[in-house]
Amino acid sequence: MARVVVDVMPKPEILDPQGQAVAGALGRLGFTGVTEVRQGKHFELEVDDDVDDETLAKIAEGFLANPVIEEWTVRRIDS
Amino acid sequence: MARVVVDVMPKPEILDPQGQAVAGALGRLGFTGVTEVRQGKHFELEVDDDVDDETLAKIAEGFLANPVIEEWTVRRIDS
Amino acid sequence: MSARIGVITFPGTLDDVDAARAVTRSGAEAVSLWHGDEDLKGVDAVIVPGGFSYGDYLRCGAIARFAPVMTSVVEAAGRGMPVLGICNGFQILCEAGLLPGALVRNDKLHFVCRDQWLRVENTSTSWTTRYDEGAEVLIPLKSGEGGYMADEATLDELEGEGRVVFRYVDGNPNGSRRDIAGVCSADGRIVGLMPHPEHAIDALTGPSDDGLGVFLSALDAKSLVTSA
Amino acid sequence: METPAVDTTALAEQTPEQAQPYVELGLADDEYARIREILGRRPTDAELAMYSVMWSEHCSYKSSKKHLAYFGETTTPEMREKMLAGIGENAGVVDIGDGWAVTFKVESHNHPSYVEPYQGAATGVGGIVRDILAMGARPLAVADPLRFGPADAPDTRRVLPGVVAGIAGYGNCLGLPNIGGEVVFDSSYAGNPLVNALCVGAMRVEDLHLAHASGTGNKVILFGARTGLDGIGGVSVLASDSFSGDENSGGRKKLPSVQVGDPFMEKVLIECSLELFAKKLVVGIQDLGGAGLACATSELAAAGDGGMHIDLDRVPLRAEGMTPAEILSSESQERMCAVVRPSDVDAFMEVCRKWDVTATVIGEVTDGERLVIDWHGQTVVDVPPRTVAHQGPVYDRPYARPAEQDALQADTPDSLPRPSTPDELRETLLRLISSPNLASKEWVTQQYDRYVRGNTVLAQPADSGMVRIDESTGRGVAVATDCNSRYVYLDPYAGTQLALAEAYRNVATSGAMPVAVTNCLNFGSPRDPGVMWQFERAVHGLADGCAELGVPVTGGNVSFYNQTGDQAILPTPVVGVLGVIDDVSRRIPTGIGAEAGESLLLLGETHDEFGGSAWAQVVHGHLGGLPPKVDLERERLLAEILVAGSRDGMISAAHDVSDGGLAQTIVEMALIGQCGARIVLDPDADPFVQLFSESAGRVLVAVPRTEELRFTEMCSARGLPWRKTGVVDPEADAVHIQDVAEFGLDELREAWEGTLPTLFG
Ligand SMILES: Nc1ncnc2c1ncn2[C@@H]1O[C@H](COP(=O)(O)OP(=O)(O)O)[C@@H](O)[C@H]1O
Ligand SMILES: [Mg+2]
Repeated sequence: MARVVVDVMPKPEILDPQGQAVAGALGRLGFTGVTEVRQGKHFELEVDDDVDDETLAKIAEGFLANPVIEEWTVRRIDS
Repeated sequence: MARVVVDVMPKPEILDPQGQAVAGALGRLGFTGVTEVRQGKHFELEVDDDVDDETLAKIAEGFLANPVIEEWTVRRIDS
Repeated sequence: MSARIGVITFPGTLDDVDAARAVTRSGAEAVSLWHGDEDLKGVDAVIVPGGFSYGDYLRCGAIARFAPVMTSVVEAAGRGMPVLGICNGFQILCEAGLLPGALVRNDKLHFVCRDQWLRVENTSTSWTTRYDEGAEVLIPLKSGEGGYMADEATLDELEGEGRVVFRYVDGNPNGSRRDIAGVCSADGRIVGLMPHPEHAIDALTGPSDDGLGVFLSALDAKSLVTSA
Repeated sequence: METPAVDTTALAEQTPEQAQPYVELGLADDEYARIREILGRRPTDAELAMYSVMWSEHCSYKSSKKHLAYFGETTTPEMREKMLAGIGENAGVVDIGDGWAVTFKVESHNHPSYVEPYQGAATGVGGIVRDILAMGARPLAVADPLRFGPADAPDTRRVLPGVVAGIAGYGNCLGLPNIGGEVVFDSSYAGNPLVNALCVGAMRVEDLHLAHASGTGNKVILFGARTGLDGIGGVSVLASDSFSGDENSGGRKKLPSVQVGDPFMEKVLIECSLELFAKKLVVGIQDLGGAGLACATSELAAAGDGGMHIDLDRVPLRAEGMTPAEILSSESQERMCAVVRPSDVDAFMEVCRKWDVTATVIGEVTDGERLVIDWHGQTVVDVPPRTVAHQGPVYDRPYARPAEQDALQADTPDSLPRPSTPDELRETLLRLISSPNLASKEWVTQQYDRYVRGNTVLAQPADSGMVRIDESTGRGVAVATDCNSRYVYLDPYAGTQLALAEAYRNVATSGAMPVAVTNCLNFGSPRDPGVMWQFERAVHGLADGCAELGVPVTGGNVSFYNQTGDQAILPTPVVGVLGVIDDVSRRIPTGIGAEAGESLLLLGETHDEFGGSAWAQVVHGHLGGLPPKVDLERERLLAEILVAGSRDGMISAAHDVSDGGLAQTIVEMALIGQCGARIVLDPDADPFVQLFSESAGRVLVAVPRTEELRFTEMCSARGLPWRKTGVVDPEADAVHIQDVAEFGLDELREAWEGTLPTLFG
């Protein structure tokens, strides 16, 4: 069993209204010093040990992320 | 300038319909071996160097996460 | 024989009854198609209706695009069958790669339900021939992730080829690039739009009957092919 | 961590003296004693969990039952004629003719929505929709009466957007049009918002399903979501060791009593259930809401003619190590429980597979009289089901008119300074229409899908929401909910009748004939005799009012303990009225300007009545005196005239006069219709009173010129006072009030529509 983390973020050139809303709200709440916020998704997968990196890449690119608007990273976490 | 990553996840005992839907779909797509998926949020913040850990903890707990149903982690990434 | 138009139901589809009603009202026969069947029952055109297929979990349309029925839709579309995606259906067609771009969260972050003015920019697609060039129509918009996004090159290409089919007028409700409300495939046979023409077929239950033209147009489109 | 030893009935017999945490579970000493008496032994943990949750105020109505009985006493056989199911069922059902039956009900989800606004409100919608589904009906539409603290309070900015997003997120995804509701701000709701949700559904009369578990040998099937540790809250003390010893020995820590909804699962569950009904595969059905399986099994068994045996090991779980008590009291959402003939089980499972819904046979109906629940081969529950479901304690709580009530009523608004010059009147009007309670609620309602399913004929902004039920005939229903809690506070009896009158009038104003009433009675603590008095008066006011109008109360809901510290909310008995219209195409809209020439006629009489008014609140922060007079005979006549006017095509628009008075009514009719008007007030009466008084029993109607004589003759002949109050003026982009002021539509729009977006973004 392994734990795999996939983070999916809006591409830099894509507008991120959620991140902007968070940044704006932080300013209004008096938290200064946060200059930018971007918001994406975080997936934690429990996978059998025989699931290889190529399969994980396919899952991330072909399903968890939409390459038109998003970029992603895949990390294995030992457990 | 530092980059800070905050990951927010539904608490283990809280229903995660999104994660369940993703897990179900992976099975139908023929990806075997993924036994569980949980889905949360991933925030990337650009913060000034003088923003201390305590402030970051407050931002995460009080704003990015909803402590009633979510748990979170805060990581600084050097850059 | 009247045209037979398929209306797909996924788990979580909501506006299938409405789309079928609009098809019937336009004089065609509505044929219901189930997400789990590859069989398109010999229809002349297909509508992928609105709703929250699979709860819109992960991304709108991301899970539905893998349904067995979509394999057949993609294949039939390749042979020229007219396909219309409304709202969630538009999102599914984008996810499936039948239309360019993607739909993202509304810029104000709220779900928006309102009567929206649109301009019909292209009246030669399979779904818009009954409209006058430049016609302005009033049609409900109801979506939380209706912001149309594509990179600049794609947007320029769509504009250049006249593939922006509907454009928001009187205010952009969701942050869509270039006020785009709907686009089509290069051959004009596949159209996707966020607003709901099927909710504007009767002034009793909608703001106008301006949406009927979409369904009437399909009668003229007479399929190049009929699904097997 | 070792699995905690399970408390069985056998163990309970042997260890009668074992201390039990019944106080932590909310049971009083005498209630616990009664449980022991019923069982002839101490209860097991699982039984204790079941009794405590089923005997809670929320499930047992222990403080209200005595008073609610008055609804039954005042319902005449004539009123009962059209009722197919009434108080005591999941939701009341009314025969609306042509073979159609309609069911509707409101429920509260107040406390959860304060703790976690999004999920609290979302699961509130989910719960009421399952109630309607459990009657065998297809849910058709929802509405959401809401109350919040002051609009500009920081906490309101947390709660309101979350609640609205939750209702939108869940309701939109379910595909149910939202056709109405309320948004009211008052400081008394600051720490205790009210989130009430209404659902209306329809079915063919012969398809009515009641929650009965009859037929020995029939199977009990649980279907829908898996059962997890959701909403267990208090019951987790049974698994924690804080009660029986060592903190570190592995018991469960107290869980957040928050449930997360899965609207997609609910949508699928609805379609799956409707297919099961259509195929006649269901003998009895019950939704799982508050108290989960404890409630569903005991209620199903209690309503049937036998007993029930459940094998708890078969319940599909989402969390590990759940105890029987936890499984029974889990409030995991999106679950239903059906009783099915053995020969139909395969077909039942087939339908569930089609919809990808998990379904499991968890037990069967037995010929005994007991509800027996086993776990790992041992019996953990063995009870007479009626004692759990229906024989909870009944309290006769003391009630007394508060001493301050006299002073409150004596503090009339008569001496408050009133505007008199045209400038002052002009300023007052703009100030009122932009105040949060009177301002446009579009910021909220545009987050709700009102179009889905294509049968919505009227939705916000409208006096009532209306949906078509039968496309071939055009038959439809209208629903309105109302409550001015300021009036109720000043006089709970009259105030509740005013709520009834307003909802009734709102339904009639859209052209439908009112036929049935539901309610959601939101009050403070029943331990406070003053609150109990408000409650008792409200119930009597509503019941007497319904008897006078001839419309039955078919169901409702009570929510007590709505208070912040010692401060109770304003008493808020939300009244929902259902109306029937035989052809929705003759609905009456709110906006003017649809016809070429229209006269504006004010029906009813205006008196100098400002107790509890919006003007007193907004301008003077005043609450005192008496509410407007209520005249139900007049309301009934008004409704008959409106319905007749709609039937004969004599009315092109109508809007009732309530909060904010005539001025508010005119402004809304003009803005919604995007059309100007010229208003002529009575020169012999005070313009302030005419514009802002909140006298009940009034509606402003727009009548085509060609119908004016016929319509006014009908009113005069039937004794309904009317006064020509102006004309619609499509040429003018303004509302002109003669001798007072002129208001541009743009100016009015900015004042009316700007407030909520400014406050909530
Ligand atoms: N205020 C009320 N007026 C009339 N009937 C009520 C009222 N409150 C509750 N009831 C009735 O009592 C019964 C039990 O209510 P409730 O516990 O809310 O139902 P459920 O078990 O479906 O949640 C229902 O039939 C309901 O209609
Ligand atoms: Mg119920």
